[in-house]
Amino acid sequence: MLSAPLVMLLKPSGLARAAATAASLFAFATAVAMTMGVLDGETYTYQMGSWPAPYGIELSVDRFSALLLLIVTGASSLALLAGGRSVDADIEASRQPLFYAAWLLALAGLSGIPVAADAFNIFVFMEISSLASYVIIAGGSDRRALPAVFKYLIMGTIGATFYLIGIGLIYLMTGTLNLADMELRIHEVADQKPILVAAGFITVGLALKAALFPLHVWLPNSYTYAPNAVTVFLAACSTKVSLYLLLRFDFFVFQPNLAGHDIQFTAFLMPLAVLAILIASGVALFEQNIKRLLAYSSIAQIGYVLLGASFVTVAGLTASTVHLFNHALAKGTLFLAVACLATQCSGLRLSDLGGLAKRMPWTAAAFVVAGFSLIGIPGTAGFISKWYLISAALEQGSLGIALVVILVISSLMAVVYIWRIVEAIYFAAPRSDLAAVREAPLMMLAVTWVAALANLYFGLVPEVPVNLASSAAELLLEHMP
Amino acid sequence: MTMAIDILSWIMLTAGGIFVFIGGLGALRMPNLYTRMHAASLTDTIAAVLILGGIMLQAGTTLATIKLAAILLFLLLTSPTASNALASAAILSGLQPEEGPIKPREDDA
Amino acid sequence: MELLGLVYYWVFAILLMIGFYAVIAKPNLIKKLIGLSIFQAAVFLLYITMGKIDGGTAPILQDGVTLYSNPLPQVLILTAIVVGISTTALGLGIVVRINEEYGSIEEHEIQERDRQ
Amino acid sequence: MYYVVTLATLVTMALALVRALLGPSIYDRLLAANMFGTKTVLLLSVVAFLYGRPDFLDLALVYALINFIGVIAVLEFIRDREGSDAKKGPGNTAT
Amino acid sequence: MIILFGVFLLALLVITALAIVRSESLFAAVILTGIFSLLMAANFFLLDAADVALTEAAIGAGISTVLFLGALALTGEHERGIATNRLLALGVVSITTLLVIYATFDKPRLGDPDAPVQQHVGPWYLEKTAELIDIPNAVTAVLGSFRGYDTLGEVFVVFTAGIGVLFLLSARTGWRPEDIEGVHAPEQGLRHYLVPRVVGRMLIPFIFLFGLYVQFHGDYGPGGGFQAGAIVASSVILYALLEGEKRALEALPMRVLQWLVAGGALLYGAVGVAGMLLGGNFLDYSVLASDPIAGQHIGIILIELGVGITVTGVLLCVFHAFAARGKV
Repeated sequence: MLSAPLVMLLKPSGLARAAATAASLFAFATAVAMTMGVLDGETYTYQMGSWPAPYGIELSVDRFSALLLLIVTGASSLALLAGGRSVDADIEASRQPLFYAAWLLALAGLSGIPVAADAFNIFVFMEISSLASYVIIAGGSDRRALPAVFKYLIMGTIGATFYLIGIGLIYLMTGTLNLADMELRIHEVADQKPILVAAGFITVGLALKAALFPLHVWLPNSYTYAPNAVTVFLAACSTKVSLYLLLRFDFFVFQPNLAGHDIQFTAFLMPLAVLAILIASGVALFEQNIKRLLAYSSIAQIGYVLLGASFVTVAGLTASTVHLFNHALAKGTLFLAVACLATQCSGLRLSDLGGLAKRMPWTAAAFVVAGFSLIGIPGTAGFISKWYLISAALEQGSLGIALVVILVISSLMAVVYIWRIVEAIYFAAPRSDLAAVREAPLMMLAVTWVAALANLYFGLVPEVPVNLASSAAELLLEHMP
Repeated sequence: MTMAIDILSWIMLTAGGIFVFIGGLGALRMPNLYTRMHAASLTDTIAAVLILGGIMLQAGTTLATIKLAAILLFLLLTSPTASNALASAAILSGLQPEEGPIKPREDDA
Repeated sequence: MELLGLVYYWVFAILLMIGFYAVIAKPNLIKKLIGLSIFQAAVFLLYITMGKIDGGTAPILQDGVTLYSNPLPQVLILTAIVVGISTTALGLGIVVRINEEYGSIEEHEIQERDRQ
Repeated sequence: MYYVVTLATLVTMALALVRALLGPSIYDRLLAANMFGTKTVLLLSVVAFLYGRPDFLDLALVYALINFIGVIAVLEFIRDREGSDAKKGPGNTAT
Repeated sequence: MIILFGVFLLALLVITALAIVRSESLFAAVILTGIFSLLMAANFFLLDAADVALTEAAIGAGISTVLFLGALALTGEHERGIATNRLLALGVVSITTLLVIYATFDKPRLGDPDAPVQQHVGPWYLEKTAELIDIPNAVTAVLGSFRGYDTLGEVFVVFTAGIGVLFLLSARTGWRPEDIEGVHAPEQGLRHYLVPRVVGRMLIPFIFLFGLYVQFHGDYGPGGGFQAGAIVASSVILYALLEGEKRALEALPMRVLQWLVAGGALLYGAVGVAGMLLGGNFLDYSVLASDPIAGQHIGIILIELGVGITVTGVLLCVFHAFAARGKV
């Protein structure tokens, strides 16, 4: 019964911000309630139309999906609470109802994916969320948003279609679409070619959606030119949901059944993850626009998550799930702070921001806190996940040590690129044209600080996400033979 | 009686098939737009009448016959209309029908 | 006959290839969308093909017929077709806006105009 | 006997397709497309009987309808474009 | 024999697709896309998928051609650039294709009754449709009831697209959806084509009726909300083409269309919630009436209606948005 409210959310019909925010908060509350329940070891299932599972469509919420729901609804609520002013700046009032309707649809799509237990249903919700994301990204006032969105649309559709091909091939061999049922039935045909190819298609398709390293080209521009509030929302959760699906498919459906799949999985993903971390951090080092800088940093962080997953151990998976959560938090806060900056300044290049800290001390401070979390300074949430990641890497023996070195290098790179922003904001000579700039609106600031404090809170008291993540990791690995 | 209807319907179907084929050939081989249109639209109409009529005879008096009649009516209305609109659009755009003996053009070789 | 049964799958692969090629290689945005719809149509063909059964007939129940093709893939594809047209419509909307802002629907021209 | 008709229709469809590919003018392509549509309608009606499921004739009806709308839409488009071409100068309709 | 016909159609399909990609005139490509869709639909029909063929014809060949043309009218019709990164494309594409072809060798042959697809869930639907829902069209039953949630999702995909196009095309110029009415020059439509106008006027009510027939006959024959939505929308589009945007919008103003878009989706959701309120699960129609089968009937008819309304609304909104954009 609990997932039904999420579904009902799907019904925006030309409503304004208040309704959107209320709906989003309601979903967040539901997600929190479900997380509490899930932490007690329950798994919620709900059968649409009362038809039994392999025939009807089933929804289910377990520990892994609860975490995702928390991220998605939380990010949306924060962004909506904070984003009012920022959206006003980007979009004329007459178009706002349409914008918020699309926003809610994106939220519904993104939260519909983790709760779905049916492969095709996931496709449908994936399309809802992506179409809605295209719309809200295109809301940006910069004309470069449009080609960026078009590229995203093309790549996103290819990704989704690949996924559809994969599902089709599996269905061809097993005759079922329900994930749990698929896991059982795939066993008999696991060694046949279509299944292998299907695994390939699904992995590549979802990797495309998740902006995994060589397939990330759509991401930086989309994030950069989207309206600021949208960036907060999507940066925190859209790629995360695809990552979730990737892990879920690989561990639930393929790992238990395909011989040697774990080795292939590691061999395929680990180098990509390492490359993603290094190259994307490297690009971020030289980037001038801070939104784009943070977008590249997101690509690197996706690399971290996959690196953890590619160990195929409980520790590694715990690390990646915790990192999913913490990165969403840190990146959400950073983009919130950027949104605050954007309400007051004309441009978002580093040179536009000289000496802003004097004018907007609170925003700047929140930015620094979140930046620390991204780097992984002890006491912040980012530290916890990096710590787990490093200890998981160390379990891997000599290879692990090399990986730790890479992690350290990339953290140093993160120090550098965050420092560049901090330097610009705090130490650069104040620009004369910024003299009139004042602090961001109170509401935005308050929300930004809630998020920043959450970074600190989860850094000092990490039990909740870690428990959730480690039990999610155990859940994933339970399916291993 | 059924025998006669059967034979009649087969004849209609076969004739329809032949007309369809001739129309296709004409649309492909005729030298310019208007002659091609002539071939296509005339045979379209007669072939539709023959084939659908043939099937109708086979179907007897059922719901299917009514539907077939509806399709036929529809085709008879739309097909010539489309051709007419097409031709008038072509003329308006300045594509004049050629007069006199027609020389084959290169693209039809 | 054995191989004939696989022809459908091959055609699926070829269409997939054609559509995919158009999406990647063609610089014209509308052409990309057309390619995308061919690409998706190929997948539809895959699904429908797998639902077919020898001697079966369309899954609309009728007295005296016992063998029907599988309705499920058809349902999925109905959904997928509608999803496809939605994507196309949205894509076209974006293309029209791009054309308004940039005066072009060619990828490289758009990139050039952004550099200016 | 249905087979003969089906075969003839299929071959004609192929011929129409060739015409659509060759062009040379838009109107030729349009003519071919229209012809193609009508042939599809005939094909479907015949195949429906071949399958013994005459209730599928609805489909043929839809095809006829869609075909008509398609042709009209294209004509409207051409007219529109020529309207805008007239301002710019003589239009070149051959493609 | 039929399979040979199918293979023949497939060959035509491939030729058309190649021609589409090669053709330099986008306009020709769009016409060919229409042909491609018709061929595809004919193929679906041969493969026993009547409902899908109907949808592909109505949506693929009809609506999407119209939309592409609408977009072309606003942009250019010639492709100027040459293909870029052709080698990369060929590489990626060939790898994908080889993978797919590699996968085919273990696939069950076409129409094999022992294939896993035919074993597990499929037959269950066929049996239970007669028993639990009691309508002849199994596709409608699965679509509407067994997998009703998917269909709900799909309605929202359409809904999103509608919102998206309206949102995008309302940018900048200060144009609002409600403004379309005012911006038209009076001489619209195919004025100088007398014959199509007369015939078209005769046909429009008929098409409209036929759309309704497809809508409500969907339980018994091929058809249902999507197809009906597309057909009804195309009848209005035909009206707009023949009589001009302005007249069409007078008959069905944009505001009404927006209500249709939202209303259809809401109707669908409301049916689901009604099921919940009456003690069942979301989208459980059995509780809508005292007799579960009657409840299923009511539920399916209502949700199909919701689907039809939304699809009509969205397609028309999108069409008008494109058509009006050119005239501003």
